[in-house]
Amino acid sequence: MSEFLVLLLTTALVNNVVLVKFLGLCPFLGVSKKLDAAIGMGLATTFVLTLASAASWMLEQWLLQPFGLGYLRIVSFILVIAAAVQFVELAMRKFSPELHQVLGIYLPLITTNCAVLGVALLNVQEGSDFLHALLYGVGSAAGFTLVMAMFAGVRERLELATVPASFAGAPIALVTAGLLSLAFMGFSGLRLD
Amino acid sequence: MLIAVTSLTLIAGCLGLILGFAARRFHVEPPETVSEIEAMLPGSQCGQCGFPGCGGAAAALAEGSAPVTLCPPGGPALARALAEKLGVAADLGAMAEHEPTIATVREEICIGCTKCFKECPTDAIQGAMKQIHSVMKEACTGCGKCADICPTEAVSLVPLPTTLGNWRWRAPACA
Amino acid sequence: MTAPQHSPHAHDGGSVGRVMAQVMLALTPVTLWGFYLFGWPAIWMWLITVGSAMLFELACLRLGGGGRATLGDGSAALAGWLLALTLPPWSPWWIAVIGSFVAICIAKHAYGGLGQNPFNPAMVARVALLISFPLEMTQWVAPAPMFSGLGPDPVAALERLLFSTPIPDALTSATLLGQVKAEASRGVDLLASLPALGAGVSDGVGHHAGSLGETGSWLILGGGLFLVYRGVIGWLVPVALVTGLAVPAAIAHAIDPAHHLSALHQVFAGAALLGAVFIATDPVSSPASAVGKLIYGLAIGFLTWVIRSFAGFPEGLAFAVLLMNACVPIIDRFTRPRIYGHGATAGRGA
Amino acid sequence: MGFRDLMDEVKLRWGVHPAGHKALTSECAIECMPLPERLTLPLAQHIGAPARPVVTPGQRVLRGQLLAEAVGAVSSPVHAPSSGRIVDIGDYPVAHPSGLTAAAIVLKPDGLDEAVDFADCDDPHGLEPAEIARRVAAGGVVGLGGATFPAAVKLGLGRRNPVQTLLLNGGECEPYLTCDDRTMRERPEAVIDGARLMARALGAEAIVIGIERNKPAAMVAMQSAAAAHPEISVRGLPARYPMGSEKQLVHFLTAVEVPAGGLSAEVGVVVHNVGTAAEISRVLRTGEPLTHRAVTVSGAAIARPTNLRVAIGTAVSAVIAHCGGVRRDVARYVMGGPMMGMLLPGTEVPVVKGSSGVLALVADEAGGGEASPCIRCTRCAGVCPIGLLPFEMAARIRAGKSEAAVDIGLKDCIGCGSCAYTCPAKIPLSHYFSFAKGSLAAAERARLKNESIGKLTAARSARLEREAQEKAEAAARRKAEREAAKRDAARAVAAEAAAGRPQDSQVSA
Repeated sequence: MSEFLVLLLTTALVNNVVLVKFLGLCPFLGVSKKLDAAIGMGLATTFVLTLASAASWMLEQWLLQPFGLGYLRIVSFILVIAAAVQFVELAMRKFSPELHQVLGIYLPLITTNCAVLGVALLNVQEGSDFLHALLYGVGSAAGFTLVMAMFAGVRERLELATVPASFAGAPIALVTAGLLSLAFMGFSGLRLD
Repeated sequence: MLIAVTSLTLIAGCLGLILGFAARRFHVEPPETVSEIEAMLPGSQCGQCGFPGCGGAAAALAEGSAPVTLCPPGGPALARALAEKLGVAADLGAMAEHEPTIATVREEICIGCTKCFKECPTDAIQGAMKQIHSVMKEACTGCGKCADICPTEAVSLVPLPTTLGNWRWRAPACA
Repeated sequence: MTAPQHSPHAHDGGSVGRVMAQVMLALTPVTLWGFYLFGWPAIWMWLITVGSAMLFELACLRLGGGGRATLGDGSAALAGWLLALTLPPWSPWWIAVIGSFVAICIAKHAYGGLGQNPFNPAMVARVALLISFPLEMTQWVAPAPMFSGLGPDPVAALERLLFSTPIPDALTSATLLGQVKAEASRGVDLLASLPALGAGVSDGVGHHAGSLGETGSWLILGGGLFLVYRGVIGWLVPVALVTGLAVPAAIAHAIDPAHHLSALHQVFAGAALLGAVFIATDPVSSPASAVGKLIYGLAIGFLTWVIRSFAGFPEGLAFAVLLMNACVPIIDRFTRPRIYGHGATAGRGA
Repeated sequence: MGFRDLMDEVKLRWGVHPAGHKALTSECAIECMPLPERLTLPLAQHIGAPARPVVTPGQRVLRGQLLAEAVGAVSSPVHAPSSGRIVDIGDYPVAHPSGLTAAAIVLKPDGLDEAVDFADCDDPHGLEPAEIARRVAAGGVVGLGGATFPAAVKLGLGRRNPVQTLLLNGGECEPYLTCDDRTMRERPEAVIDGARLMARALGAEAIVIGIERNKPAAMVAMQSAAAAHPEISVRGLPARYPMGSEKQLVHFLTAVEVPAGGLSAEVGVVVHNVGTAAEISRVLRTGEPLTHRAVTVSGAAIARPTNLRVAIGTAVSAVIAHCGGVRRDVARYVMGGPMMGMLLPGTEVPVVKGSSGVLALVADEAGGGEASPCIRCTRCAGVCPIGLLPFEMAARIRAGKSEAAVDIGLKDCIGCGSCAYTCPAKIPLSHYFSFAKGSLAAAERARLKNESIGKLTAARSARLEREAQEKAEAAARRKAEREAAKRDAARAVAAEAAAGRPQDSQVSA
């Protein structure tokens, strides 16, 4: 039990997909202007990531490896991810039209979110078993959602600040992302065993 | 090769089935955006936005080819409401400058031709043939159609006079 | 015609400058104590940090159109002062200057200046320095009190500062937290290593190595009491921070004394108290509501303990502060005070 | 300070303790100020529709005569403070920071002070509740604490909501002002009598009089006057601003919160000012309408600060001149208290029914100064009696997001000014809120106008359609007539032809 908790925490904090591995920066910068949207994006990504980790693990173990189809890995993973994203989009339009509107183009772009594919591929690389793969996905997604929320909160506050013209907009967002990354370096070398 | 083709087809087919089912299960009617937007606009068909009437403006707004700040009579309030409705950011910079104006008739020049009276989209001008016309403040949108058509330039747009009723605090000096 | 003035036509007479001045007053004893302990190099380092911070502030204000003169209110000097207190006392001049640059130009003025920075400038600078110059930032010296003849004289000290001459081995030392981490990584547990480190930490007087302002624990507490008494800071954040640090430390120590320092050591060692009293209470980068402050303080304390105990760095306060700074907008959002007449108690007895 | 006071101080987590400056005038008995040369009586001295003049320029009027009548449900009449001649009815400067003018009746007193016949009443307690409210309305009584809400309208609230308690507000938490304090000390019986009359009109069983503890003499006076009436209790209030705000008073004295956007009557409480109570007693017993009021004239610049009973319409300059003029440079003239009062654009504006004070402040007292950036010290949040986050609201408003400020409670702001008073950065927080409320109100007006214009447009197009239709119908009718006529003609021709054909045939035959 504690092992799983440790895995979750280390993937979420120590090896944070965004701030340590620098994956998934597109939505990180794109959908972080509003806290609500960022949390929505985080949850959508969480869903896709979890689903994709599980599906890609099954695909890998039951199809690609037995038949020696390793060269189809990226194609088939993207296919699975794309389908999961499409499913989320359909569901979201039904159950939360506001969020659907707010996320806009970034929702289908989860398909090309390298964090999702990256986690799926890393799982294969690590040779994790199903539970670990799933937890890895959940942990990464939790880390993604966490920093999305933190970053969006700070950016919401920046909306009210009189940032100098030369820093306004994307520059100050990148500076903030850098400082956030600096803060997350505090977790480096974290060993919970 | 065959295995690869078959497996990918199989995967795609399964996912397609799932998505097809989901599309049906989660089906939603697309909202009637244009008519909803048209209902938000003043409806005076004044044409200040450059579109032929509010219907045209609504269609342009819905497809995103017109800015939400296009309606001067609606003012910043409408621009914000539209921005919220359409999910876009409203740049109210240009809008804030727009002071509300109303039409006034200079009685010494007015010849009572009733042209403005007929042109006014909101029936804000009262009068009759060969009589001096006057403007009802509450109904005038400041669209300027009357000023354009007046043969003697007796109608002009002036800023709404400040009274105790509509006076308000200006923004404090920024700190 | 000038715009009419709005009510109220009265003011309690307070000013931002006065707030800053009181914080500086509270910092004075512990700073003087640091000067005494670490001698002339520390004094020069402090002067350079504060001076360069003010120069950078001036430059930024000029660049920004020279508009509002926040130089006079002392906020830049205070940021520099706090930064100096968290640096190794014999740091070379360029550490001080780079630190001031990061604190003032990047952490503060890039965000629009006073009051708009989401992160505490001094902590941003410290973390940036620690990650960029790990060697210089862990170059601790043993106390070499003034007038004891151990430290260099003013001129030699200035020379050392400007030309970064290496510190004689006889004077180098390690902080308690650094030592513990180093020993632990060699597989020596605390029961064996701690007695060798001396007990100079937990008595709170501070005859031990550390950054300029972190050793005089009782003086920090005194300054904090003064600020609380004057209403400059609230008691909630410091108390919550110490609680958040001490409680898990005590539990862990009770379970496994070989690998976990006691709560007393955790609180009195390192920058915990300095952070609790002067850093975490920075109003700009901390939450607004009481509940928010409680969460903020507890979380900083807890994260400090986690990083100290499990992560690669011996001291985690600066990281913990930055992490929680980033959470402040979220905390603020979900801990807004209840508005009169709204919610369940409206219309009924409150 | 007793134990209970200490508990109150600890319990209340809001408010400020501004320097009171009450000693300047608290021992100055209310003296009658002689009539000035001219009286300027604005038609809108109350919240609601302005009164409509019923006199004409040149007409001679007597003291107490109706000059302008109430219009609509929420309005209040204006009466002549003395006999004299109406000089003019027109726009004159009024006490408002904008410096704008408003409609007013100008009366030149003739010094005879002849009065109309007042219908006095020996036993107003025998009157029906509705009759009490009617007479209060006819007497032109409005809330004298400064809110100027027509008193009678508030007395009618009992008909819609059951009101158990009448709260009498003797808080007078604004610095400088002592006219309520003096009224309670000099006319405690009138206050109690007025309170009992109001309670009768409201159907309230209990009367609670709240007095801040910095007015011990008023407390003693009111307690002894209330001793004979078991339904009245006199309660001490902690001296803290804004204790005299309705919402705070209700919560402190009854432990009930007034729902947001609602009236205190919804929770069975109605609040009136002590000065209003004294005035209502006088109006009902003598029949004389409200034409004078007690005003505190104070501030470090005033040569002889005191309390005056002033005829409504007297110019502020005359009031100050009566108090020996100013002896130092005046930074601001303020009407009302310093915390919520209005900056006066000049001194040639009249004292009105809501003027509780006339202050001439020197620069040291007035505060102000250059604002510096907010450091989020949250003092403003700590003193806000409503529990708002003023710094956050101001930041949103400054960034042009007034709607976002509404989301965090802008509409609940009572404008007490505690936040701006205590802000170390001297940010004009109250100003920000008034600005935002003003722009939101303007936006709302624009929206309403838009809606009504939409209706007008619809009406116009309906009219045009109808006209077009009528025209078309008329045209069709005409066409039909024409055609009918043509047909008739054709038929006639045809008939003629038919008739003639035989002839022709005959001819041809």
